[in-house]
Amino acid sequence: MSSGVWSALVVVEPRAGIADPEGRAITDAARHLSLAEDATVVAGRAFRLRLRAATRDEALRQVGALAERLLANPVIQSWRIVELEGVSAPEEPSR
Amino acid sequence: MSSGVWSALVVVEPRAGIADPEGRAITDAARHLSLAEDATVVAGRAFRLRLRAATRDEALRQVGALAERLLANPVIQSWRIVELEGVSAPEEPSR
Amino acid sequence: MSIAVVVFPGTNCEHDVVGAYAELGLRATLVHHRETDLRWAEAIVLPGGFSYGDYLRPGAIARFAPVMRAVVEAAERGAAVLGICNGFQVLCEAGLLPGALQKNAGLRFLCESVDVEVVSDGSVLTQHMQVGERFELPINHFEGNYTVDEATLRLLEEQGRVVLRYVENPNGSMHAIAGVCDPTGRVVGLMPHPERAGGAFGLSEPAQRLLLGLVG
Amino acid sequence: MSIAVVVFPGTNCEHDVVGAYAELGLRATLVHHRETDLRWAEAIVLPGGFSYGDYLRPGAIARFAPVMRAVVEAAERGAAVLGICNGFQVLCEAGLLPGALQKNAGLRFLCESVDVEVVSDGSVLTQHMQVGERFELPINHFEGNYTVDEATLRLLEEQGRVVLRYVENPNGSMHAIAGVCDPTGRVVGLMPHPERAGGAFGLSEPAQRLLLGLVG
Repeated sequence: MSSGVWSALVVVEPRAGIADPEGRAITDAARHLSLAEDATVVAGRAFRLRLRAATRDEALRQVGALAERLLANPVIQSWRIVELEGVSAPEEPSR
Repeated sequence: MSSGVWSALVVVEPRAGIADPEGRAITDAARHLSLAEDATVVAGRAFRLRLRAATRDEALRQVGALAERLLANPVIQSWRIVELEGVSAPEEPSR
Repeated sequence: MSIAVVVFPGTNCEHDVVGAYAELGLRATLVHHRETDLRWAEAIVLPGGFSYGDYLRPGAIARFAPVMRAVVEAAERGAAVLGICNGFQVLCEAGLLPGALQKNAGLRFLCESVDVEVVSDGSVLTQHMQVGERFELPINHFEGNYTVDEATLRLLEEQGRVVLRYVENPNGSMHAIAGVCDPTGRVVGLMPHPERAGGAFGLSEPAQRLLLGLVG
Repeated sequence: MSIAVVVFPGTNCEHDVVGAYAELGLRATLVHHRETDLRWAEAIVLPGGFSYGDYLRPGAIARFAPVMRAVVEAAERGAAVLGICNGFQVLCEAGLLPGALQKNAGLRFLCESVDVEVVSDGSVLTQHMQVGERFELPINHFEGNYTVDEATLRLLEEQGRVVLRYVENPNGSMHAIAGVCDPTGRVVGLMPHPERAGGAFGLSEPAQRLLLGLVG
């Protein structure tokens, strides 16, 4: 099956209502810095995925499955796909 | 000064050439799952910022300063602004 | 009685568990995370530590280790399963127990002795305990803040599946929960470390009863 | 000799440092992270722990604590400054030392004793040591993998600013670096814990010389 290479950016954030002590600590530090007016920070994770898939839909399905089962814990976190793009060079040898 | 509220998403990733043991561990786990074809994962951080700024340029400047001085360690990490949007309701009372 | 103690890369409390059972006259066997057969085990302990360096989330990667399929099978046939600290996190990530262990409220890695109270004697772990009984157990964690959706929390309380509660909440856990069990009472997760309770003169008496509960 | 030991929220080795200096007949004073005046201090220690719960990156938030401005001023006027473990991470984040401490290569939180070798006697810490001397020090960290750009690495080696090296690299640090200093040799970062070296009979002799180096 001919399939292209896709690059996706998945962002995982604490669900609304779930405490975010790390974000609060970063917010406090940001205020000490006086670099931004009243900035608040929510701390999450970002994952850059590269994978093979025949179509954009198939790539979306694979990224979604990984996000749901591995990258995020749905009890406390939500996830979304921020970027998904086809990467050229489907013929490149696998490393 | 009248200023609007801005929401930004900053992604911090390990610099090219810097070891990413967490990404490698997640990549291994993803392969065990057989959910994605040959997926590789790079692990980074995502930060959702809300701040006040009069203009888009000023918001960009504030977000960039926070990213450079606090959110990322330039020795081992790079950062970029993935999203920046004006949030409505500049009149909302600050919490 | 055959007791298996599962060792993931980064697990570091396995010898404490083996030692504690040895003190109780029982032999526990270390089992590698690549092991796929646990049919011989009547009780399984997932000990504390930093499995897989706590990458991603504590327990998130360990739950995909080959041995976890055997742990799930063992739980299905009624073996007793106890996850301690990082092992509790693994059981939650694996879906054998509900909820998640978040970072502690406040800024501290907690390493101290705390008072806990027995809430239910309906689990294998607490079957020899009295409801309301209080005693000390050590805690040693950064992610021990038990979090679950409101509906499940209500269910846990109604079904008597909250096993132990902190007397003074050290980490922000909902309802000060220190341990929960599955609907059968045979799969238990516990944030404190009974295998480390006591001192130079051996395991404390309540910790002995807890650990003996697992084996009947 | 006035020694200040800085305590951030989450610092947990401050009493080991105070105790170690007490054993050497010296009094060290705990200083709160909100303190702004360190003009009285001739030597300052940033001890290990999990400052601010290691949120963001270890040391990343601690460096914005009010006391850090006083530490920078003290370094500028020539006070001796030693960061141990998490304190080393803080000094790097604050820009007083080059580089960064990444997660250990491999999957483990490291908690063991390792052999180190003195590479330079040009720092306050190692001024009483012999170059090439080897001895044991305990390590206890998850982020101890010293990383720096190639140009700076070359500079550190050429200027004799690598103070200690691991004999066997436990964590993936570039050039097996266990400790570095600034160009003056008066600001030193060290991943191992000299204040915990030794046993029931007290600090080991090399650890004593290291800690005494800081005070002249």
